[in-house]
Amino acid sequence: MEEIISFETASKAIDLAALGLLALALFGSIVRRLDTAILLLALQGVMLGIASGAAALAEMQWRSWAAFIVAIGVKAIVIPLALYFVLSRLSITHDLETTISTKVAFPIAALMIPLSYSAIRPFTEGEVRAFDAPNALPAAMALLLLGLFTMVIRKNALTQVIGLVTMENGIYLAAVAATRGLPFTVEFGVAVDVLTGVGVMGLLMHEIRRHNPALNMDRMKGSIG
Amino acid sequence: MSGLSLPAWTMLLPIFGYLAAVVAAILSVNGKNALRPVSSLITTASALIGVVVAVSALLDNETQTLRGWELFNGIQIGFRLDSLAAFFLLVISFPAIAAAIYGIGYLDSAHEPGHAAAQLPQRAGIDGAAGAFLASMSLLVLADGIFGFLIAWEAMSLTSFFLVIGDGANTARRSAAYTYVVMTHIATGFILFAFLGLAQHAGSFNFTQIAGAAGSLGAWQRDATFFCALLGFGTKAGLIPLHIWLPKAHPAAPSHISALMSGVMVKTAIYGLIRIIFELAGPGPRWWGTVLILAGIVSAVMGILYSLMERDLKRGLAYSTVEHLGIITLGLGIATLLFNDDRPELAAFALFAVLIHLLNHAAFKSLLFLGAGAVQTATGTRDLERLGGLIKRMPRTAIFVLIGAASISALPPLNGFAGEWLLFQSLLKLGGSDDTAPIATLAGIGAAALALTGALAVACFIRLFGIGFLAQPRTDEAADAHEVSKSMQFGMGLLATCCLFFGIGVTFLLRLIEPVVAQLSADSAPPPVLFARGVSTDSLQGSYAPLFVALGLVVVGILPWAIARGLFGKVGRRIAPPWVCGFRIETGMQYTATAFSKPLRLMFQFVIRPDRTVVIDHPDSPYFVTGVHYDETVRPIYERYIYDNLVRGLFGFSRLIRPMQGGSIRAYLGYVLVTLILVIVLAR
Amino acid sequence: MSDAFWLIGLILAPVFTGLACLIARGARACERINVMGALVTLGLSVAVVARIIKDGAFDSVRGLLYVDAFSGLMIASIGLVGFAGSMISIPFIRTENDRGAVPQRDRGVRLYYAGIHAFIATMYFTVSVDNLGLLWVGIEATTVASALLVGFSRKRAALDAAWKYLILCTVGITCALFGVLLTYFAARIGSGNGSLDWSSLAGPTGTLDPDLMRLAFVFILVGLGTKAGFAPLHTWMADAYGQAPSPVAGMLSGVLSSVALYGILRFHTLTTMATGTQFSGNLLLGFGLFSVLIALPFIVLARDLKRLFAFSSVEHMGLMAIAFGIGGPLGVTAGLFHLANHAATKAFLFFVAGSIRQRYGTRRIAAIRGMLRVEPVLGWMLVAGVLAITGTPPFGIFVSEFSIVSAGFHGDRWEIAASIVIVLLIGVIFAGFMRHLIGMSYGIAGNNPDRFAGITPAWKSRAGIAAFVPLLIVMVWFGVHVPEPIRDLFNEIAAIIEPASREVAAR
Amino acid sequence: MDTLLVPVQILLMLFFAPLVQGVIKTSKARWQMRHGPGVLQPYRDIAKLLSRESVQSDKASWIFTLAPVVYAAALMSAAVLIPTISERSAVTGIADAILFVALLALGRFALALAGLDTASNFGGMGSSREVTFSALIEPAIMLVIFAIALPIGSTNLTAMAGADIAAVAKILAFGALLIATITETGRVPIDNPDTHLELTMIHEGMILEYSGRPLGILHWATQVKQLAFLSLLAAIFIPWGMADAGDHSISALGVGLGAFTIKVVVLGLLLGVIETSVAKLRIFKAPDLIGFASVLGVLAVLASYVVER
Repeated sequence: MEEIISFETASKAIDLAALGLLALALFGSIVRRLDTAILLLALQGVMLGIASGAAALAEMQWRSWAAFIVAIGVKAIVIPLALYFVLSRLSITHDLETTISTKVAFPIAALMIPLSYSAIRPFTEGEVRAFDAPNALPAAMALLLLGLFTMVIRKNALTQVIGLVTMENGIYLAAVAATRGLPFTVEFGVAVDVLTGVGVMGLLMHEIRRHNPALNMDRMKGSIG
Repeated sequence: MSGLSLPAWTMLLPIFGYLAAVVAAILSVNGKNALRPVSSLITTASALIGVVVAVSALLDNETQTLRGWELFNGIQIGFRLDSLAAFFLLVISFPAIAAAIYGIGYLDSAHEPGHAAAQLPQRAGIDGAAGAFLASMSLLVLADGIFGFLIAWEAMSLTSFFLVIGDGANTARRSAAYTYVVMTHIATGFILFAFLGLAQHAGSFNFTQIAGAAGSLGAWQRDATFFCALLGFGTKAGLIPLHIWLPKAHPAAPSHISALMSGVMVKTAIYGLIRIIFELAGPGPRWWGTVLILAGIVSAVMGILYSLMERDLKRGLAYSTVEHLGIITLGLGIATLLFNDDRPELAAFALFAVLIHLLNHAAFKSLLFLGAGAVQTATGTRDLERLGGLIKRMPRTAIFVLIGAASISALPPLNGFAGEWLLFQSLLKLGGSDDTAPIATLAGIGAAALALTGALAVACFIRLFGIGFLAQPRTDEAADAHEVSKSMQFGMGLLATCCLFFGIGVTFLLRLIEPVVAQLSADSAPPPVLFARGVSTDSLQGSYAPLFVALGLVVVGILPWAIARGLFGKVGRRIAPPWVCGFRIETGMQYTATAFSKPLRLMFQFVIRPDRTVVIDHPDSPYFVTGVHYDETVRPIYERYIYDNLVRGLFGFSRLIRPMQGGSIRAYLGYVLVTLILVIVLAR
Repeated sequence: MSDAFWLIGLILAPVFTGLACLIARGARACERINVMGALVTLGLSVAVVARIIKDGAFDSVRGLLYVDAFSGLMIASIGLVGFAGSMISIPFIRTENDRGAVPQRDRGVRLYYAGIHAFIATMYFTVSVDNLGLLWVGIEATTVASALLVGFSRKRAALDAAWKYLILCTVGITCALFGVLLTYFAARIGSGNGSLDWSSLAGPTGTLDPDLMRLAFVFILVGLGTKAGFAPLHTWMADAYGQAPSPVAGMLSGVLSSVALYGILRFHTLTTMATGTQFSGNLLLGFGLFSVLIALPFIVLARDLKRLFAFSSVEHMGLMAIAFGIGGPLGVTAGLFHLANHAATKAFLFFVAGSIRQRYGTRRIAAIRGMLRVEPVLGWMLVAGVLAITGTPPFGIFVSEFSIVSAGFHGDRWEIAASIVIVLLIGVIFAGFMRHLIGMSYGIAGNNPDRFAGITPAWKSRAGIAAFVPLLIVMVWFGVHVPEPIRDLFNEIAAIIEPASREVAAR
Repeated sequence: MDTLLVPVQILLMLFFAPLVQGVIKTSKARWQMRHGPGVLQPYRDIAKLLSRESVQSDKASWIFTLAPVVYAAALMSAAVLIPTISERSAVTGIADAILFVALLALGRFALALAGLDTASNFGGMGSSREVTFSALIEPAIMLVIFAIALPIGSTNLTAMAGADIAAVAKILAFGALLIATITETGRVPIDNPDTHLELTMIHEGMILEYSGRPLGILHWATQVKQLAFLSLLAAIFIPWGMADAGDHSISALGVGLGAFTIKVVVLGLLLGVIETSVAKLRIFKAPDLIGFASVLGVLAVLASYVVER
């Protein structure tokens, strides 16, 4: 069938979604409360949904729709809910104890963005302009770094999963931005892996809680050296 | 002259023989007790074959090669038996005969815990390792190509490592073996550099091709190669200050192995140096020779000084090995300097000196270690201060050791002096090679150092023999010592005979090794004439005719007694206790080894820095002393100032890094993030 | 039967074995299935490798799978180590089970066997797919599969280790995925159509945008480098290898890290085709040197046997990276040879370590003393293994390290300097190893080592022998002689990894 | 005629040595305003000792018995090497200056072992000091030899006899060799030949246990050694009147003999003077003097090249 919106519009939408994601991730790396962080994660999912939705409308291929479903379904609903569920079961305060103060964390986190832009600019600007959504790739990279950064500064296992999912979102964004998308096998494999990965993490978390109820990663010191 | 002109494959016979010995040892682990000596006997036979192969190769003087197989990336395993290899095969093999035979009796009746070979497995271990050790050494000299060389080199180090550590029962041996294996391994690294540099230039790993390409080497390549080779082989040769493993490791091994390590193994380093300098990387600039000469001087003097300070029989001998390797290096330095000066005929002379001394050292150092082993077997101790009076209790051993001591002290007409005489002559040739003051002074200093070393060696071995074997036993162990078993006597006797014959018949040796020198100095090298009849005043060379000197000594020795007899007739001889100012003579009155070397210790304080500890114990009042303990130990300065700091540095660094692995997952994630960012930034 | 059959079978056989183990009744049955499955898998891998050696690369399942010489090498090592691993598992797990150390008794055993075979399957999958995206999928799959094995003994330390392993590797792998995407974009910019098929990318038609490829390689290197264990991304290794059951640790260290390296090298090739060898080569060289340097202090100060070996893995991954970084036919073949040697040797060592742990009831080096007296056979196996891993003849690693260094000497002055540095570092590492080895094998046996004398020694059971002997044979064999076809294989791979230098290794 | 030179030389050395000893003793006595026993006294002493039976330590072994033989053999053969009446060393082509040093070492080796063999503390002390000092002096001797031998490129004593090298070098070398002589012959200021104070004695310590014929032989050999050193000094530094190596006519040899006698007597007087005029050094001060000899030696080597002949 033929597309509902033009590629240009889709690109615009993806572009905006990318910026939105960027803002969310940046904010997410410094929020104080755990459930807020989860909420932000859900919003990221929504943003991805918008992006992939736009792509799907433009491409009108069933697997783009599949991508859209995954984004909305898994990233915006399932994972946040699962995390919230675990959180409610956890015997911990919903306050996040970050290790470094926000005053320090925020500038560092903010630095990731110009870094990403400077790294990818040559392909999104200038004569070899490969993409219609110039912000998509830089944003994706920034999400990657921000997610990692979140994992570094947060003690709790949940927040680490959140950071991880943020990174995944980055990838997802990049994948979506690749209009006329990746080979299906790849996308499929990626999806399966991510799901099983998160599943295994849940399993381990479940086990770990037996001796580390707060899932505090700093109580996880292995033997030194 | 021409030998048996054996086919090429025979060069591998000794190696296979040794390996057969290893197999025999392994089989005998749980075998019957009667099988004990089998392995040693096979080793003996293989060593004999080795001697035959080597001598015949030297006699018919042609290079034989065996193509092996390609291992990987052009690494070729091949074998070559040229004159140099043959000579070293000889140096390896003839002490091996003695050591193997000696080993039979020694292992039957070794005292020291850990060497006690009553239980078969351990003995099998020692025999097997010894076989592998000899095999690797023979392979080392036969290997044609750096890879075979390195494999043999490492195998040699490892097998000897296992022999040194034995059953590792006591800490001292463990640490000795550890120091040894680590130092030799790191040294191997430098040898690797030297070789790989050459191989890269030649585009081949084979000595033949490398030697072929040596001409086009760049100056700095030569120098780098030489430098690395000096560090690497210098460590194995025990040049000060790279030697610290040597006096630890050599004594720790069973004595017949110590004999092989000290008498033979260290020589492989000289082999490597000769190959590098004269075939693969040379000729180079002058400073090579100078450096070698100076290094040799330092090692020789310091080595013999430390040897003088030792109370432990075998440690003393090990230090004297340092000394002699220093002397050999000195000679090699002379040869190198002259070779690099493009004076092949003079270089040839120096090479003769080096090789002869090397051969002799193999004989008498092995002999002395076997002797030390015999003493240890008979008394259960190696501490000079606990010995004495052994000459009456183990007369044959005493004679053998005396011969060894006289040879190593370079006394005419024994073999030690022949080598030293040639060295002095080559120093003279060096001084004459160009009449500039520096070279002359170098020669003069070298001569002085050699003389000092010789004199100190005399002192050292007078001390060793005099305190250890003469006068009264100082302890009960020494008092009820007994002569050792026949096989041990045979081993020692064999080498003692070598010492005598190498001394008298040095001329024949010189003619035997003529092809070696010719191969190295690329010049038909007539062996130096030791003995010139009929003197024409224009060409008056220094000369030394061992046989005549020996005869002369006998005649002149008899003469005064004959005169006395003729003039005053026969006189009697009474046996009486010695006069000690009217006191009853006690063993405590005898001079101790420590006291004997005291004056020298005082005079050379500034280099050897002895630690003196005097403990005066008095029960209550300081005026009523019940006993005074005096001990003086020598802890080498370089250990104090170099090696300790190195080790400390390593561990400091490690402790510095260790917290990085703190166990905090967030830190780990942090590393990932930082690395990622860094690489991104760097990559742009 | 067609090649495709063998190949698919190779990947499916372990899967089915795993499933069979899962539903099997009782531990013994499990073991039997395990043996059969392992044998079948080994046979298939041999068949595939033989096919590759005989007549080159081939694909199947409509280009989904594609194996060339490089895959062949990996399949061979996975086959060897995987087989040995599943063999040694039998006595190992049996002992653990007897001691009640296996959670949920027989169920735990079933899960274990299912786990290792799934793990093996994922590794086979990774090295035999054509599409780089699927390659990524495979590597992530190995992580997921092995994470549970690492945490097998539900102890706290094990779980923590597993968690670290999972998180770090997933993070890394996510970065790698981004790298894959960038590669895809690079392909699109370079040649209009975006594809991730190796056969087309590396083919003559494949053109990639150099700048973007460069960035892509950075992410790939850091991402898969985490998995391969380059310092400073190696941090999970010590815990994971230390806590994983020794057979698993052996497989992780022996082949899994090499599989990750395999991934890196595929992209390395693409990058070199796009930007020339310098860029990615130097990165590899840098990471390699740093890894060897970082491994040193931990080896010197190691307290725990398996952690010691873990850090030695860091060192050896570093050496391989250096070899490939040096590049050229010599460097690459040397690196590949080292990869093979390391697989066999390190697996051997970990299996030995496992036996030691079961014998002494501890992994503390200080507590393991006088092995040559207490347990001579095992003791000599340890000695042999350590000597082999530290690069002493007559073992293969000596040859490969020698070749790496000599390759370095054929390079420019930086590479010469690098090889000099690594030789010295290796020397010091040897010193560290010997210190531990002498203590363990010769030291005076303290605190009653006979406490655990009762256990059935792994190295004496038939399965144990079946595990140790092949590894030992390979270790020694490659030390004295490398057969012609294998050398050709290496040269072929060298031509694949560095198309620039297609001529066979010089001399 | 040449082959006859060997026995002539041996007999000359053997029977001349006590005389020189006598000369030295007499000159000492005269310088000390004593009358002295006369120059022939050493002959009488030796004769007396040779005719006496000997007493041997019951702790000692055959080393003790053999030592005097080896000692005498070594030193007397060493004496044979030195050119005396002719510039030609009696055994040219068989032995050279280096062997001379080695033979001294051989003698020392034998005697020091004997000293240790007696199981009394004096012997050990003597040996210890003996080997110490000779270890220090041997480099000096070798340096002197090289100072002479390097320019002429030979260690053959015939060639070294009256070799023409730079005067400066000769003087320096002479100084070094003189000190060496004093040390090796155990004279003041290094050692005191006519005391048995345990604090000072070196040579006497080693032979303390000897008596009768062996002691006589030892004394004799020591005197031969002393003569050998004196004739070495003479041959190298004051070669006047020696018969040319070429012609050994009776006349030439006669002249040589005369010259030789005069030279050694003069040198003996010189030793006497030194022994009277300086005080004995503390035993651990002696090394400084001996070290000085080595320094002179090095300078001699340098001078023999730097300074014009």
